[in-house]
Amino acid sequence: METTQHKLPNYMLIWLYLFVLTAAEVLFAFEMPISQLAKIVCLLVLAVVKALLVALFFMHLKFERWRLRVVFMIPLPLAAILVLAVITEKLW
Amino acid sequence: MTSVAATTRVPHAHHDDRSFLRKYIFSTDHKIIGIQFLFVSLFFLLLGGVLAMQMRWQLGFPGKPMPGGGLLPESMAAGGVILPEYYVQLVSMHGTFMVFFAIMPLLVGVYANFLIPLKIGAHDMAFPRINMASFWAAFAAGLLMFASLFVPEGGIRSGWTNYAPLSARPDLSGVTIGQLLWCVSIVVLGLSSVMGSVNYITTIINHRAPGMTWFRMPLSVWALFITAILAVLALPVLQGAAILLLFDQTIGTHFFDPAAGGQALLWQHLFWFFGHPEVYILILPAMGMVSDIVANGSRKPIFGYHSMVFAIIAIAFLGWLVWGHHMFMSGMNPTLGSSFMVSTLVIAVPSAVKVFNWMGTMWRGNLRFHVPMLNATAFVAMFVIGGLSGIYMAATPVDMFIHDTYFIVAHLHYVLFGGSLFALFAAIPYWFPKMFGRMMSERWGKVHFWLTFVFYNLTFFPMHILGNAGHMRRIYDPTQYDFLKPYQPMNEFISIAAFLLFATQLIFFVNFWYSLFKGEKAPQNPWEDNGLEWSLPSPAPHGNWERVPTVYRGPYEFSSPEVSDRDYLPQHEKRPTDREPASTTAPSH
Amino acid sequence: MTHATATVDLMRPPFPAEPGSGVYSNKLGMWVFLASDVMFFTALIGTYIILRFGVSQPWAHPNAVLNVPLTAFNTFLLICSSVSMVKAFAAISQGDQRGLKLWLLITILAGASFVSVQVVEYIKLVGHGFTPAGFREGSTLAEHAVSDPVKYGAATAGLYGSTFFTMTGFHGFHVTCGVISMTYLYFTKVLPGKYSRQDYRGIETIGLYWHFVDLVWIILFTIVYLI
Amino acid sequence: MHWWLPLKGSTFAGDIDGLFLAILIITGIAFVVVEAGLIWFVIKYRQRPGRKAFYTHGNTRAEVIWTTIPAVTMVALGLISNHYWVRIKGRNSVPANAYPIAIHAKQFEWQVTYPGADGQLGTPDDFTVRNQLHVPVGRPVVVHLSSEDVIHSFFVPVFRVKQDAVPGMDIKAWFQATVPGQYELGCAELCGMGHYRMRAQVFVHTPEEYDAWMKQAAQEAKQ
Ligand code: HEA
Ligand code: HEA
Ligand code: CUA
Ligand SMILES: [Cu+2]
Repeated sequence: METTQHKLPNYMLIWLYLFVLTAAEVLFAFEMPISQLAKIVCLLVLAVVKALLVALFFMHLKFERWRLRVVFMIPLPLAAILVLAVITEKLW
Repeated sequence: MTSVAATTRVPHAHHDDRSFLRKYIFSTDHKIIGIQFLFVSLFFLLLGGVLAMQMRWQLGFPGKPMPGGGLLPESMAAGGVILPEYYVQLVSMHGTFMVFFAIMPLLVGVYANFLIPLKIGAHDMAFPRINMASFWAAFAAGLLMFASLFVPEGGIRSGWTNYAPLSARPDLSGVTIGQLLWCVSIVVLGLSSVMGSVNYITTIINHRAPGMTWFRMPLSVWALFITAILAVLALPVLQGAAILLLFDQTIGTHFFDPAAGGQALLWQHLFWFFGHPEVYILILPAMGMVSDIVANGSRKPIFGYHSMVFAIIAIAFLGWLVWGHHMFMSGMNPTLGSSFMVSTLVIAVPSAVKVFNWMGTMWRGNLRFHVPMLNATAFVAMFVIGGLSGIYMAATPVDMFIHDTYFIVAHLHYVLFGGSLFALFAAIPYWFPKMFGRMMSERWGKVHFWLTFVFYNLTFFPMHILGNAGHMRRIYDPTQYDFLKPYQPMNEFISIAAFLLFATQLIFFVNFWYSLFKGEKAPQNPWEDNGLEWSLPSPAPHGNWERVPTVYRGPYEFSSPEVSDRDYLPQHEKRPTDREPASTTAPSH
Repeated sequence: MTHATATVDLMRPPFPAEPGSGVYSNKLGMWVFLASDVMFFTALIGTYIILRFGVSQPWAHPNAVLNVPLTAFNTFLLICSSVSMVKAFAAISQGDQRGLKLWLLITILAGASFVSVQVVEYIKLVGHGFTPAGFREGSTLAEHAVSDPVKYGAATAGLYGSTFFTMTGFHGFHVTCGVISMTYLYFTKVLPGKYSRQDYRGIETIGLYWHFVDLVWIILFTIVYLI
Repeated sequence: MHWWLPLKGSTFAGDIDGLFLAILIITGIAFVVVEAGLIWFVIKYRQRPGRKAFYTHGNTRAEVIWTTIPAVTMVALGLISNHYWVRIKGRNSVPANAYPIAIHAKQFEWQVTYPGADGQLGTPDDFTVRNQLHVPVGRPVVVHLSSEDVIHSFFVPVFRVKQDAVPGMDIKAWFQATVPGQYELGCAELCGMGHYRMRAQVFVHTPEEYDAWMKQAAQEAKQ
C-alpha cells in the first residue's frame, strides 16, 4: 500500500469549496436584492451542498459501502416526516 | 481462520479471577449487566404495582381512609384519605415507572443484554464498558425518578405523558422539583438507552458466530435488533422534548407556552413521535421471545419464519407514521387525522401475520405446557384483545367518544400487561436457569399463572365497559359525576380484583427469591431447546464460550425428520450432511 | 476509476476486521450514534422550524440581534478544524506520526477557539439584553425593539431567544465534548504514538463525530444566522 | 348500570354507535377465531407420549390469506370511518346555520358565553354563565372552545362529542342535540388536581323553553 496523498480526495480543494460557499452564503443573505423566498431557497440549497461535501468527503460516505450509508440515511425521512406533518398543522 | 480472531479476544474465558466489585457491581459482562437490570427493574415493577393499589383503593372506595394511609403525610393523604393532588401524582408516576423503569428495562435492558451475545454466539457486547455505563445511567435515572416521590410536592402530576402547558407551569400543576427531576431523569434514561442500543445494533451486525446468517437468527434477536433501532432513533426525540420542557420551567424559554407564542401541541407531537415507537419498543421484544418459547413449547419450527421477520420490520416502520392517533381530539388538523387513522389501521396487518403464525406454530404441534409456554400462550390470547381494542380507537369517529376514557386504560393494560408482562412471566423462568443455574418452581409457577390470568382479566376487562359508559381516565373520584354513580359497584369490583392480582404477584416474588437460592439445580438444556445459549453450562460462564460454536441451521428445528431419538436439533450440532459455513469474516483485503 | 478504488482501500484499513459487516465496530457504532444524534437535533431544529413557521408576527432580522460577521468567522474556524481533522486522519493512514500530532493539535485548538468565541458571543448577547426568555426588560435591545418592532421581531423575541440559545447551546455542548475527547486521545494515544498505519480506528471514529458536529453547524448557521 | 353505550343524544350518536358496532363485529370475529383456535389447539395438540409434532416451516397460501383478509378489512374500515370523520370534524363540517356558543375553559370551570337575543357572538348582548350549557334541541350548535391556562377537553358523553380546548388555539366543535333533558359535561383531559370535578350541566331544551330560558338568563346576567 504505497498510496500517497493524491490517492485520497483532495481535502484542501474541498476546504476551498466550503470556504467559497460560506462566503457566498453570507453575501447572499445580506447583499442580494431578491425576494425573501428565493433567498431562503438558495441559502438552503447552499447549506445542503456544504453539508453534503462534509458528509461525502470528510466523513468518507462517498467511499463507503451502501450498508453504512443506509445507517445515516434512515433518520432523514423520519425527521422530514415529523417536521412536515407538524407544519401542515398551520396550513389548515 | 475465523474463530481464531474471535477466540483470542477473550483470552481468559473460564479463569474468572475478578474481584467481587468487578464481578457483580462494575461488571462489563453482558450477563451480569442483564441481571443487574433484572433486579432493578423488578423493584420498579413492584413499586408501580404498589402505586396502582393506592389508585385502586381510591377509585373503588372514594373518600374512605386507605388501610395504612395513615402512614402517609397529611399532604398526600389527609387522615388516610388520598387527596386529589396525590392521586394525580399516583397515576402519573405509575405510568412513568411502569413504562420507563419496569417494562422497557425488563425487556430491553435485561433480555437484549443477556440474550444477544448468547444467542448469536459472541463473547460479549461490542462495547462492554459502554454497556456498563448504560446500566449505571439507567440506575441513576431510576434513582432520580424515585427521589422525586420524596421531594416536597412529590412527583409529576400531569400524567406519564406530561402534556404541556400543565407540565411546564409549576403555578398551574403545583409541582416544581418533581417535574424537574422527571425531565432530568428522562434525559439520563435516554442516554442509557442510546448507549445500550448502539451496542446491541453493533453487536448483532458484527459479532455473529460463523454460520449465524441473518435468517438463522432467532426471532428474539431479530426483535431486539429492530427494537434497538427504534430506541436509538426515538429516545433522542424524547430527550430533546424533555430538555425543552426543562428549559421552559427553569430558564424562562417559551416553547410550549402559548401566552408567549409557543405551541401547546408541539409537546404532544414530539412526545408521541417518540411515544408510539416506544410502545412498540415495549412489545416487539416480547413478541420475539414469545416466538422462541412458542416454538419450543410446540416442538415445531416457527410457522413462516421469514414473514415473522418482515412483520417485525413492518410494525417498526409503520410505528413511525401513526403518532397522531393519540391526538385525534387535540385540535390537530383533521385531514392529518385521516392519514394517521389509515396508517394506524394498517398496523393490524403485520400484527395479524404474527398472531396467525403463532397459531400456525401450535397447530399440529406436541404442546408442552411448561410455565413459560403457558404464559406465552396467554400472551397471544391477551395481546389479541389489546390489539383489537386498538382498532376502535384508530377509527377516529369512535375515538371521539372513547378517547381519554377507561377504554384506553383497558387497551393499554391489555397490551402492556397482557402482552409485555405475560411475555416476561414467560421469559423470566425460561432463561432463569441460564442466568442463575437454578430452576424456578414449576408448580408455583403454574399457580401464579392461573391466578394471574384470572384476576388480570377480572381487573382489566370490565374497564372496557366503564369506557363505553364514558368514564374518563385520570379522575380522582368518579362519583362526582351522576352518570358514573351507577358504575361504582363495577369500580369496586375492579379494585378487589386488582388487590387479588397484586397479592398473586407475591407468589412470583417468593418463587423468584426462593429459587434464586434454593431452586433445583438446572441442567444445561432444561427445555430441550436449539439456541446457542443452551450449549453452555448453567449458569453461563464469564466470557461465554472458550471457542465460539459454528452454526449449521436455524433456531427452530424441532421434530426434524433428520433426528429420530429426540425432537430437537441444536443450531450448533454438526450433522453428517452439514457443510462448514463460508467464513463470515469479511476479508480485510 | 482507479482513483476511487485506491481510495476505497484506504478507507478499509488493515485492522482486525470484525466478522459481519466488514466495518469495524467502533466505526459502525459511531455511525449508529450519529444517526441517533440526527434525531436529537431533529427535535431541536424541528421545533425551531415549526415555531418559526407558526408565528404570524415578524421574526427578528438575524443581523439586527446577532453578530453575524463574528459567527461567520467562527463558522470558518469550525470548517478549518474539520479539514485539519481529516488531514490528521490522512496523515496517520500513511503512518505519518508527526502529521497526526500537528493536525490533531490544530483541530483541538480550532475547536476550543470556536467554543470560546461562542462563549464571548453569548456574554455579549446577554449583555445587550438577548436572553433565552426574550429581550430583557430595560436593555438596549428591548429599547430598539420598541422603536422598530418589525426589524427586531418584538412580538416573537421570546421564541427567538428560546430556540436560538437551545440550538446553538446544544451544538456548543457537542463541540465541547468533542474537544475534551480529542484532548484525551491526544495525551493518552497520540503523543505516546499508539496509533499506526495499521490501526488508527480512534482517529477515524472521533473524526466522524467531529465532522458531524461541523455538518450540524453548517445547517444551523444558515437557518439561524442567515435566514 | 348499562352494559352498552349511553343514550344517543345527538345526530352523531347513531353513526358513531353504528361504527362501534361494526368494529365490534369485525373484531369479534377475529377474537373468536383466534381464541377459539387457541383453545382448540391447546386441547387437541397437548403433549402425548410417543407423538411427534408435524414438521413444517409454513404455508405460503395460508399466509397470503391471513394477510389479505385483514388488509382489505382495514382499508375498508378506514374509508368508512373517514366518511363519518369528515362529516363530524372535517374542515367544512360545521353547518352554516349553526347556533354559536363560546366556551372558555379554565382550572376548573367552564365559562359558557351565549350570543344573546341577536344570535351572534361578540355583540354587547352576549352573556356568560358558569358551568351550565343550555342548547336547543334539533338545531346544530357550534361551540368555540378556548382555554385560559392548560389543555382541557370538552366531553358530553350523550352527544358522543369530545374536543380539547387548547390555550392559544381557537377550536370549533359542533353537534346537534336530539333528545331534550339534562345531562353532564365532563373534562376529559388531565388539567390539574381539580380535573375530576371540572364538570358542568348540559340542558337540552325545546325551542320555546330555550327562548324563555335565554330571556331569563340574560336578565340575571345583567344584574
Ligand atoms: C405495548 C404497547 C402497545 C401496543 C402494542 C399498542 C398497539 C396498538 N395501539 Fe395502542 N396504546 C398503548 C400501547 C400500545 N398500543 C398505550 C400505552 C396507549 C395509551 C397512551 C396514553 O394515552 O396514556 C395506547 C393508545 C392508543 C391509541 C390512542 C387512544 C386515545 O388516546 O384516544 C390508539 C388509537 O389509535 C391506539 C391504537 C393501537 C393500535 C391500532 C395498535 C395495533 O398495533 C394493534 C394491532 C394488533 C391487532 C389488531 C391484533 C392482532 C390481529 C389480528 C388477530 C388480526 C385480525 C384483526 C383484524 C382484522 C382487525 N393505541
Ligand atoms: C406495563 C405497564 C403497566 C402495568 C403492568 C400496570 C399495572 C396495573 N395498572 Fe396501570 N397504567 C399504565 C401501565 C401499567 N399498569 C399506564 C402507562 C397508565 C397510564 C398512566 C397515565 O394516565 O398517565 C396506567 C394507568 C392505570 C390506571 C388508570 C388511572 C386513571 O386514569 O385514573 C389504573 C386504574 O385502575 C391502573 C391500574 C393498574 C393495576 C391495578 C395494575 C396491576 O396490574 C398491578 C399489579 C402488580 C404488579 C404487576 C406488580 C407485580 C410485581 C412483581 C411481579 C415484581 C416481583 C418482584 C421481584 C421478584 C423482585 N393503571
Ligand atoms: Cu379541565 Cu380536566
Ligand atoms: Cu400509539
